Parts: sequence; structure tokens; C-alpha cells
Amino acid sequence: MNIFERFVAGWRKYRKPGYYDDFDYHWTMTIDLDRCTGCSACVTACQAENNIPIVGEKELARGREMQWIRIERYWEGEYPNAKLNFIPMLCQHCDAAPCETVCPVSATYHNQDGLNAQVYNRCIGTRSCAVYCPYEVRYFNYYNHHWPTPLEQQLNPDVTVREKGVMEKCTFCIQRIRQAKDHAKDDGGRRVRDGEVQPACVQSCPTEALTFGDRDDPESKVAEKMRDPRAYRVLEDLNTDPSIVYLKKA
Amino acid sequence: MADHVVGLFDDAESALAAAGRIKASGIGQPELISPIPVHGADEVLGPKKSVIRRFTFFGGIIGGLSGFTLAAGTAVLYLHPTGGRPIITFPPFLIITYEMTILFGILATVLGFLISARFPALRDRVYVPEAAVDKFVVTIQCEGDASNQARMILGEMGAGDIRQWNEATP
Amino acid sequence: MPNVDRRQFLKLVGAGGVGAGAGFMLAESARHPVEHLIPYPVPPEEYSAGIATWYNSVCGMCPAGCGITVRTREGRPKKIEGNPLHPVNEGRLCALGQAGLQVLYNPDRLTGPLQQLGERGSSGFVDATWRGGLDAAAERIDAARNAGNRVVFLSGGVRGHLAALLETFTRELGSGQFLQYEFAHPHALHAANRRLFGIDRLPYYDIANADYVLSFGADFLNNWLSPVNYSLGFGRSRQEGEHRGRFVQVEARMSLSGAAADEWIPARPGTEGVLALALAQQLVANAYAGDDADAWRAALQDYTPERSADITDVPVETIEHLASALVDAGHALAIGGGSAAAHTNGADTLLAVNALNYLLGNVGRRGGMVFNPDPAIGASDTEPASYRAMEQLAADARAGAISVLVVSNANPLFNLPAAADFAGAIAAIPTVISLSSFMDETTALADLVLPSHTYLESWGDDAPDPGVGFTVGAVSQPVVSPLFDTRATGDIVLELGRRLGLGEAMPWPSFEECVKDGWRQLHAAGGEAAGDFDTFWRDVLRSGVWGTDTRAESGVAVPDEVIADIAVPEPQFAGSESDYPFVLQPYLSTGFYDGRGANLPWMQELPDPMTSVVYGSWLEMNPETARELGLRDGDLARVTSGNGAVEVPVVVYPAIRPDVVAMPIGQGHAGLGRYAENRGANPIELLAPSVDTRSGALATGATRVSVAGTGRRAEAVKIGGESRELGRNIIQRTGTSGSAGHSARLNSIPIVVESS
Amino acid sequence: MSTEDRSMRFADVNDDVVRSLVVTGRKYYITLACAIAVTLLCFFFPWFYQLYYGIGAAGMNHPTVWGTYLASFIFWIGLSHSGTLLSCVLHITNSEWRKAMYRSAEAMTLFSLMVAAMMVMVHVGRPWFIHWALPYPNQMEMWPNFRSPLLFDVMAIGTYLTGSLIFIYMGSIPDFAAVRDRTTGWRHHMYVLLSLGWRGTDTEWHRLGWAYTFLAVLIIPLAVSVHSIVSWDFAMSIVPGLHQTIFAPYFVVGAIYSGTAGIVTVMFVLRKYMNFEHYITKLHFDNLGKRLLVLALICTYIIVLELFTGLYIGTSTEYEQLKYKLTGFYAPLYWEMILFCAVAPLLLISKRFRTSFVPMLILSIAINIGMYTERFLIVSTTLSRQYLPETWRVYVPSLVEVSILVGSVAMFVTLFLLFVKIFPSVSIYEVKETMTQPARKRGHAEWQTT
Repeated sequence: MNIFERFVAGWRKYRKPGYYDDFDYHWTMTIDLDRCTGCSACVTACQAENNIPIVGEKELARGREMQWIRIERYWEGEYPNAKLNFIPMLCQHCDAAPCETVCPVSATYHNQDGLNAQVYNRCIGTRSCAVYCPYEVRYFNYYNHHWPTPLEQQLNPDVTVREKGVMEKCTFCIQRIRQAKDHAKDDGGRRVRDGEVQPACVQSCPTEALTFGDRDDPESKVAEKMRDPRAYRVLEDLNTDPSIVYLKKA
Repeated sequence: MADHVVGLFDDAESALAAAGRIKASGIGQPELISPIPVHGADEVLGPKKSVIRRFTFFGGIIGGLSGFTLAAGTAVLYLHPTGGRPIITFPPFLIITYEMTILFGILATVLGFLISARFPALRDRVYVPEAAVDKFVVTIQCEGDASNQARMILGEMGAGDIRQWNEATP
Repeated sequence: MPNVDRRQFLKLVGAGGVGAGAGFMLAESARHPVEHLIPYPVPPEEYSAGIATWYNSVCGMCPAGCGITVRTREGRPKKIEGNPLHPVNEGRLCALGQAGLQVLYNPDRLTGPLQQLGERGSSGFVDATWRGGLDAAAERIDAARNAGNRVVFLSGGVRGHLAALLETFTRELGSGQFLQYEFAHPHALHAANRRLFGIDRLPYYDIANADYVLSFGADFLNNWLSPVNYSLGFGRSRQEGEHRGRFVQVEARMSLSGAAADEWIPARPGTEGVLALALAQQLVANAYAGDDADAWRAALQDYTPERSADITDVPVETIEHLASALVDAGHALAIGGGSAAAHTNGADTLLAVNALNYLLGNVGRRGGMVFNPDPAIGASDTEPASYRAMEQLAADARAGAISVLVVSNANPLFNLPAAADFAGAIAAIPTVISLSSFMDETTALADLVLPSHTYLESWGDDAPDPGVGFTVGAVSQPVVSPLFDTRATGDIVLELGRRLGLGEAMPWPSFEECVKDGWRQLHAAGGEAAGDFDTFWRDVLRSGVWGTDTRAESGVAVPDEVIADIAVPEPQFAGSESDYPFVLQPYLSTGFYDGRGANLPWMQELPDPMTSVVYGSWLEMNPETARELGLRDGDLARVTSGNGAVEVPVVVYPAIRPDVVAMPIGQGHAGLGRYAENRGANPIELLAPSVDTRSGALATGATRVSVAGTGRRAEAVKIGGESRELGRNIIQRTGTSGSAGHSARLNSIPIVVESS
Repeated sequence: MSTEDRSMRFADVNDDVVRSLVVTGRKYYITLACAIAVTLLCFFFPWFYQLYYGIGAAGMNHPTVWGTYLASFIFWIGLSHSGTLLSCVLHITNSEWRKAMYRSAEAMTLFSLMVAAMMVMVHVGRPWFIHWALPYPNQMEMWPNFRSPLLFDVMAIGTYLTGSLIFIYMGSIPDFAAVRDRTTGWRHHMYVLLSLGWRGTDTEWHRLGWAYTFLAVLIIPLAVSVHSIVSWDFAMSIVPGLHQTIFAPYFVVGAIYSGTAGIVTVMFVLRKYMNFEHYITKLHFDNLGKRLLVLALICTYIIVLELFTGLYIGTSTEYEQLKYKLTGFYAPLYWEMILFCAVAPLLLISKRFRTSFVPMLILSIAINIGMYTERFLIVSTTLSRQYLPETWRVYVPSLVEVSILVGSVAMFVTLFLLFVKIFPSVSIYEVKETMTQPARKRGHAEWQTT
């Protein structure tokens, strides 16, 4: 291949929107709103798995909650026909994520698993990603958080404890994904099987409203749920191409 | 060595006229030192062309190229796909290009200015402190007869003060 | 934000130079985040650093008895997950269950025995030794036994071999009494089942296979009986295959389950049973074809839709459409409990609900209710104490009949109404010994504290009740070596037994052996086929659960005299309607259950699902009511009942009857550590000592209160902002407008429309 | 030119300016000491406190992760658009009245840019790693993300700072030379270095003239781009209320507007306290006032346009955003902004108003307060009302933030006070150019005294 052809090939490659031809895995979560009861098990599961700090009442009153997944609640109608709908909201791992482009130091970018990765030790805390995120799922460490002894012993050694001034968010429990991928690699280089890896929230969900898997595998549970006519994505008209697919309430 | 005759005038017009006379007399190329830019000096002392414009132009072009190269090169060398955009994205990189064009243009202009005006001055040059206040000064590098001739012309043109300047006596 | 003391302040002032700042910034950037050492000076042989080990055990956070899998690293539990093999929760776990880790690691745990040297309730606790503490306890108990005075062992809900052991212990003492007090125990449901079917077991509700679930007040998706199990069933009934069950909730205040319901019906509090009977009447009139149809018809003739509509405040049309939906559904299931049972007619209400089940023909059937078999392990005859029994205990104490009270894993001071004056009763007991892991309200009044292990550090076993319709046993094994100088409750009791000469009846060297011995008997009952015990035991420990799915269909019959007697009396409320215009409905909160979760920071920070409030309690009221009282969201209101008053912020709640106000239970602790102390208010304090006449349970929903603004504001800390969607189509429904699937990406701009 | 100028001689100009540099009264020292003290106490002390404990010392919260720090950043960047840009435009268009005031206006640019850069340091969560936003080779093999609007900022502000510094310096070289000859001691040495050996020969003047013009030509589009780019920090997002095409011109106009008002303030102070009554005259205020009026009208137009855009989009998000802005929690601030930035400047229609010093000072300060509010509102109203209503929450600045804002003003004042003692704050040679010298031949007819 001569230089010109190489240049053209490189040019094409680097001019390709989204850059990746194919994700290794296209991790996707489906959330069945018809099943979600708002019980918040996922919230605590996430908090336990990901070393999410205890913020304290005063800080919560100032609006500095940290939980990576939250249950949003929307009332509809008035008494006696009032209804309350829940929707779990977590990082949507958008394939066209607005947060990624704005980070001046590339602390957040898209990895080959289709995950919206956040590199904590690269973050300088401009917080612009949180401004750009239409789903408001990025949380900022306003302080160094402390765990009174012996609470610090519950910290998950697979997940870093974030420093003050760092943005953080749902990672789809990337430590579990990594582990599953390593395991699959050791196991003869096979691919990760459907259901082999589950983020903490999916694992805990008592109504099995959350499903997690590889969208590229047509046999997977998520792929099947995504084919459901109830599937939609929140704020879809913003064209962020989220990896969280909601199933409509009936 | 290099002796200069220096004539101090109260106003720009007489200074300019004196400079014109000296130039016409063929003693040498007179220099005008003034507290403000004297308009019309070109007509008297001959037109000037500066190289600054070339510096600015090529500085800008180099800046633009290096700006795009910086942005695109960084993106290609450190692959961080973001926001579903291509690795080489035009709209943002053109902004970087634009800013770098101007930055290099400015820096090159400064460089051009320094070079063409021969700054910073590392040696003593002919200078009269009053020129920074309100005197318009005509200087001419000459020795011997030429020097006398210059003094005469300057005196005729109404120089308030005529001095001799050489490197040893600043 | 940390406090700045003088020294820090001076330091900061000292750092107030630019140069110092630059150095400081360098230091700041070089500083590493928290680091911790591996807690194994000499690691066990099978341990390898960085590899997680999972232990199966049983959740001890609520009486549901879910199986848990605890992930440990370097000998420290890191996460609690559901045990996928356990049939109750199938690998799922609720928020409270996962927060069990913070029971273990709670910074406010008692680290060793304490002895009260000062006045009771004072801060005169000093450290004691186990030997000294146990000696003292044994001495007091011995003295009481010899004097013929009563020794009461009051525990929270316990099951399995611990229950059997405690029972043996108190029985062998002669003058002992074993009481279990569980605030949320479904006494009324037991009473109703006993009367209607003659079965004293809780049923398993097969929600997964039900096509139509009609729930009367039971918050079964949140914390009623076995929420994880019911949630699993609910999820499966909703969207599994072609089947999409419908779910209707009848209650005065929309609970979490009410929010999940397809239809929410706010019946007048205490009249849910009438609605059930009205539906029964319709069923009998239109569809029921059993042999006893005539008897039913006669018994239910008063419960016409019209009359019932008057009583229940549910329109006639609603009653009729509910009745026809019940008839049309393949498998219809009625569930009753929670707020519907929290009245003076609670057991009657549930009886009516169960009658509905009977008439629907789903008792003992798939998609209906199946009665659980007797527990296979650690059978205990002790019925959990009702409020009436606790009142009796308090009366006995005041009469001086009780010498020693041992409290274990129960907090009656928090969980009983102020009207019961349990503090006064305790004051009359000469010796109070607490086995609690925390300095809770009751423990603060103890003379001697012998702190027990948390459930993650101790052995135990459990037969979940309500179970899953077939026999299940689970072993709870310690997942971590004890963090502090504490002992397992069973071991403490065994130790006391030895000192009191009860070794013959309780021969085990440790509670672990006691559990193992019990399982050995269970294994022996299996005969030859069961194989060798050690293998069996290892398998049980490994899987954490034992049992086989032998759920069978069976029928029941209702005696005619019970049918003839069926009726729901009018609920009695404490306080007159004119002085106290609102019915107070306290409810178990998602994070705190009956208050036991209040010391867990995760639970304090878990936004209440319905209101998003964290760290605090609040009063829910209808927007209309709030308007009439001139109260806004965040105003501090004074809630007064005949028995006391509390001040709580108002949260305007769109789905509650205008004549009802509700408060979550769980906050308002005076003790229990830094996260729980002096936060919010405890609605149990306000309750009148009314009981459900049939079961003797505390009628928590039978107190009337008045509400008045205090003129102050004290906004409850809320995570959520605006709680309306404003036409943004965030939560979409099938059949409504909005982007259809992911095909319409570009043409789905949401326009402001009132969502229908 | 007013009559008093006509009587002045060239030497007086030198005397005045040198006096302003060398003769320092007690009042100056007291003011400087106060300014430094306030800077340390109100800016650096709270900042160190914030560094120690984390950004939580400020009032930012979950949806509103940007607060007054960013508003201050935009404000100072905006203020910077007064000087250099105005100076360049006026230089290109050969405006006579520019000459007495442009030096201090350019200094304003420089210092407000510096304060703005400080605000960035205060704003970010981990300022000790702020250098990661610069493209430089490093062992982490990490270069910044050039797709980020924030990095456009870094580049644009860096360029603007460099350009402004060079512009003000280059224009001052002849003055440094003039001052050099009149000073002694360390000042003399400093000015020897700064003047580069300037003599004032016709060649030097010629080169300076060209270089200066080129710089002016380059800086005008640069300045326009700087504030457009700052606006893109917002407009590139998809946040309702921020994602607006009008933002770039809006920010540029707003910047020039607040900058011009800033110049009025600074002119007043210079005139009053540096005894520059001869140089800064009613004419300047009159001209600046006219410009302010025009800018106020453009600004008002855009403010109204913004409302229309929101209404025409008609989505719930835009509509609620608009409603919130006009009637919500921050509405009093909005209407204050309207009063200060759109209504009050209408007074400038009157020439009497434009030529009265104190009312102009008050108005200029009011405009800047209004413009600060406007920047604050851009951040706070939009971020607290985004797509998911569940996340809505108001943001109230903390004491630390207010203190740092006050401190940043003090820092600006400190820098400016230092400036007036180093740089000739009135351009000696350009003032001389404007002065009546019957003996001088005029290049342009209109130079004849009006």
C-alpha cells in the first residue's frame, strides 16, 4: 500500500462517525417500567457496590446527592385519580454522549464496549459534563468523603474511592464487566455469555425489571426486550442514542 | 567613530524641511527623531517598506496549519472517541485552527516588528532625550566637512540647538 | 462539611499566603486517597489476596427470611446479594437487606459488655468483662428463679433453632417466660385464617400466576411479609410472556404497591372489609356455584353495592366493575393486610378478604393462595406477642411480678405507643439485661448490656414464614469473624444456661453445635437415602438453603357457622371526629421497616420512593386538606392525638384521602447511634392503645389526630424536585403518543399537551 | 478638544504622566493596601478554604453544577472586551477621542482576563491539575480533547491574553522611552528594558505604525471569537435555555456592553483620582455614552428575541424554562437585570446625562451589576430547570462564593493600581498627536481643532 492509499484509509477511519466499526460488546440495559415498583433496591445495591459515599443530611439538603441510580417519580392526575409513576434514571451510556465531547481533558470518553467511561484520575472537575448531560446522572464529589470506622471496611476493593473535585457516575459496574471478560478470556477466549455479568442494580431488582446484556448478540435477553414494541428511550429526540432502553408502562 | 550631527527643532515642519535639505545636499541619509510620528516623513525622506506584513501573513498561515495539525494529530495519536463524533472532526478543529492562526499571526507580527525596527537595541545609537518630550530632531551621520555643512543647514533651518554625537559621548 | 476548630482556623490563616498556597496545592495533588491494609496478619490457607469469596446465609433484616450471598474480600464482607438458590428471593434483595452490611460495620455498635453503674438511663455505662457480665446476669436470674419471680426473655421475631433454644431456656428456668414482639407481625392475618379455614399458617400468595390481584391495604411490594418474593411474583405477573396480570389496590393512602397498581381505590379507612364483602356478595349473586352458596348468600345479603358504597366511599360502579373483573379473570387473588388490617376490625377485614378468596375458588390453587406447611426446623410453639400480651407484660411488671427482663433484638420502647408506658414498666423491673448490638432506647435503660453478634457474625437457621408454599430451611452461617467483643445470642443463652445448671436440657457447647444438631435430626428423618450427614451439611452450607418444590394444590372448607357469622364491624377510632378530624395512618417505611434501619446511613440516604425525602420524617396530606389548613409543602405542622403530639414537616401527597394523614415509621429515635438519633418523629408515640378485637394486635390505624400549622417552616430534605412530568413524555405508556420504539428518532418533539 | 487642552504644551503631558507614575500620595498607598488586603481576605483565604475542603464550600448542587464562579468568569471575560477590542476598532477607524483613554481600557482587558483566568482556577474541582487542559508533552501521554468547547476557551483566552498583552505593550513602547529619560533608580532600569531602546526615529515610528495596525486587525476578530467561544461553552450543550444560536452574538454584544460600561467607570476614577481632567473629558463620556446606548438597544433586542425563541419552540422544556426565568425563583434578578441593562440606559438619550460624570458613573456600575446578574441567570436559571423535572432544584450562592466575587473585584483593582504606577496610563505620544501645534503640518484636515 503506498502512502497515498494509507492516508486515504486512515482518513476514512478517522472520519467515521463514532469511530468504532463494531463495539466488542454493546452493553445495554433494558428497564421495564411496567415492572418497576420503585422499591429502590437498585439504589442501595449501587451504593454498596460502587463505594458511593454517605453524603450526610446537610449536604443532601444542599442538593449534593451522589447515588448513581435514582428513582424518579412523576405524579399524574389529581386525587382520587392520582397516579405515581417511577422511572429509574442512571447514566444512559449514550453512544452520542454530549458529556464526552465537552470534557477538555478527555476524562470521559467512549470505550470499545460501548460504555461511557469516566476516568476519575484524569478529571479536573470542570463539571461541564454534568451540565451537558440531559439526564442529570453525573454526580460531583464536592468533598472528600469519609466513612466512620469501621464503615470503611465495607468499601469494595475493586472500585476506587473518589477524591474531592472529581465527577463520577454509573459505570455499568465496569469492574464486573472486566472480571467477566477476563474470565471469558481465560476460559478459552470465548465471549461473555448472556447473563454472565450483571451490574449490581440489575442483580438486586426484586421485580426483574432490569435486564442487562450485549445488544449485538441477537439471542440475548436485552436484544429480545429491545425488539418489544414497548421499547423506547427517554428524551430520544435529543439524539444522544442512549444504551438504556425503557419498556413502556402498560 | 560614527559621529552624528544633531539638530533640535521646535516643530515638525522645520525639522522635516531641514531633513529634506540635508538629504538633497547629498551628505547622507538624515534621520528624524520625534516625540510623535511625523506625518509626511515618507515624502521627504523617501518611501519605506516594511517586512512586517509578510511576517504576519506567513505567521498566520503557519499558525493555521499547526493549529489543525495539533488538533487532528492529538486526536489521531491519542484515540479517544467522544460523543459519537469522528476522530478528526472539522467544526471544533477549525476553531482551534482559527485561534492558532491569530496567535501565530500576532507573534509573527511582533517578531517582524522587532526585526524590522531592529529591537531590542543592544548598542547605543544616536539619541536625544528631548526628542521624547517636545523636540523634533534631525540627525545625520557625517564627519569633517560634511559635518560642518550639516550644521550649517540645520542652523539655517532654525534648529534651536545643534550638537555633536558620537558613540563615546552618548 | 467538617467543622473548623481554632487550630485548623489558625492553620488556614497561616496558609493564607500565595506561596503557601502553591505548596499546599502541590501537597494536595500528591496526596493519595484513603488506603486500607488487608485485615489478615496471618491469612488462612485457602485465602488468596484479591479473590472474592461468597458465603451463603440468611438475611436478618426483616422477618421475610430471604437467602443472601455475602461477598467477602480479605476476610471482610463487601456486599450482600440475594442467594439465587433461595426460593424466597431467587437472588434478589431489597434495599434494607443489602444495607445489612452497615449493621455489621456500624460505627455505633456496642463493642463489648457494659454495666450501668449510675442511675438507669444515665450515661453511667462502664466497660465490663464477659465473665463478669455473664456471672452477674446468671446471679440475678438465679435469684429471681429461687424467689419464684418471673424472668422474661423478650426478643424480636426469631425462628429456627434460636427460637427453640430460647423457649427451652425459659421453660427450664421454671419461672421463665419467652416473648417475641415483632411490631409488624400479621396477627390479624393469623387470626383470620384460624377462624375461616382453621389453619394457623400464613399463606403463600401465588401472584406470579394470578391474572387479577386485588389487594386490600397490603403493601406487599414494599415491606409486607415477604416483599422480595411478592415483587418477584408481581414482576412475573406483569410482563412474562403473553400474560399481563392486572392489579388493583384498595387503601386510604397510596403505598408503594398502590403506585404499582393499575387501579388505586381510596376506600374509607377501616372499611376495606366491607368492600371485600360487597364484592363477595356480588360474586355469590352472580357467579359462585359452590355447595354453600346459599349460606353465603344469606350471610352477605346486607352487603349490597349501594350500602357498601355508602360505608366505604367507593362508588357503586367501581364495586360492580371490580366484581365483574374478578369473575372474568382466570386466576383472581385477593390479598389483605397492612393498613387495611390496622384497625379495630382488622381480623374481620382480613376474614372478609379471605372469604373473597374462598369464593373465587383459589385457596390452595395455582394463581391463588397456598398455605405453607409447618416449618421443618426448630419448631417453636411461641406465638409472637400481640400488643395485648405486651400490655399484660407491662402490667405484670408494674405489679412487681417480674424480676428480670432480658431483651434481645427488640426495641419495645420505640415500637410501643407512649400510651403503653413501657418505660414505666421497665422502671419497675429490678433487673434489665439487654443483648442488643446497639444502644437503642430499650438498651439505654438496661442494667447490664451483653452485646450480641449481628446476624452476619452468628450461626442460625431459618424456615421462612410466610414461605413459598413448600418446606424450606436455610442455614445462616457467620461470614466474618466477629469484629468486636460480642457473642452470639445463642451462645450467651447457652452460657447462662450452663451457669444456671440447665446444661442437661441445653447440652451444646456452642450455638453452632445446637444448629448442627437440629439439622442432624432433620437429616436423620430423611432416612438412608439422605446419605452421610457431613456431606449433607456441607451442601446445605454451600447452597445456603434446603428444600424441594412440592407445592401441591389442595382444597379447604369453611364451616357454615363461620359463614353465618361473617361481618365487618364498624372500625372504632380513638378521639372524636370534631377534635381530631384526621385518621392517622403510620406506615412501615421502605428503608427503616419498623425503625430498625434508622441507624444505617444507606437507609437514611435512601430517598423515600414515594416522596423522595431523606433523613427525616414527614406528614403526608391531601393537597385539598393542606389548602384548607393553610399549609404548604415544607411547613412544620403539629400533629396531636389524644396521647401526644409531634412536630413534622408537611409533604403534600396527591394520593391520600382528604380525611387521612400518614406518617412513616422509623425515625424519631432517641438512641441507636449517630445516624438515627434525634431525627424526625415517631408516629407510634401518638397511637392510642386500641387493639384489633379479634387478634389483640395494636390497631395502628385507629387513632385520630388534629393537624395545625406552627407557623414555622422546616422543609423535609427531598431529593426530587418538580414531581410532574409537564408533558415531557418521560415515562411513556403503550397507546399514548410519543416516539414509537426507536424508529421515530427525529420526529418526536414533545409538544406541551396535558397527558391524559 | 476642549479649550483647556489647547493651552497645554507637550512637556506638560510628559510631566503629568511621569508625575502619575512617580509621585505617589498616601491615598494611593492606603487604597492599594486596602485592595491587597481585601484580595487576600476575600479571595485567597476563602479560596484556600475551598481548596482544602473541596468545591462544596460553594453553593453548587446537583443539577446546578456551575455557579457564580462561572458567571464571574464570563463577566470578567466580558469586561475584557471593552479595552482591546474597542481600542482596535477605534484605531482602525482612526477615532480621535480614543487616544486619551485606550491605554487604561486595554489594561482593563488584560486584568479582567487575568481575573477571569483566576476564576477558572477557582471554578474547577481540582485546580492543581489544571495544566492538564494545556497541550504539552507529558509522561501520561494525555493531551487535551480538542473537541471540547472548554478547550476552545483555553485556546481563545490564551491567544487573547497574549494578543492583548502584546498590543498594550507595543503601544506603550514610545511612552516607556519617554518615561525612561525622566526616571531614576530601579524605575529607570525597568523602563530601559521595557522600552527596548526606543528612540523615536521615523523608521521606528513607521514600523510601529504598521505592526500596531496589523495587531489591531488581528485582534478584532479574535476578540469577537473569544466571547463567541465562551458562549459556546453553553450553547454547544443541549440544555434548554442554553442551546441557542443567538448566544454567540448575544455574548459578544453583552461583553462589549459591559466592557464599555466598565471603561466609563475606570475613566471616571482615573479622571478623578489621577488628575487626568485635561485628558479625559466630557467628550469621552459623551462618546462612550452614545456607544452604550446603542449597545443597550442591541442587548435589549436580543433579550427580547431570546424570549420569542423560547415561545416559538413551544416545547415544554423551553416553555418552562422561560416561565421560570420570568416568574420563578430568580425572577427578581431577571427584572433587576432588565431594569439595569435595558431600561436605565435609555437615560443616555439625553446629552446632558451623557456629559455629567457622576450619573454616568452610577449608570455604568448599574449596567455592570445588571450584566453580572445576566451571566448569573444564564447559569442558574437554565441549569436548575433542565429536561427531567425531578432533578429541578434551585441554587443559592454560598458565602464563600460571594466573598470570592468581592475578592475578584479587589484583585482587579489591585492589578489596576499596580498598573497605573508602571504603565503610563495615558498614552503620551498619542495625546500629543491630538494636541494643537500650529507649527505642525497636519496629515488630515479634521485634525484641525474643532
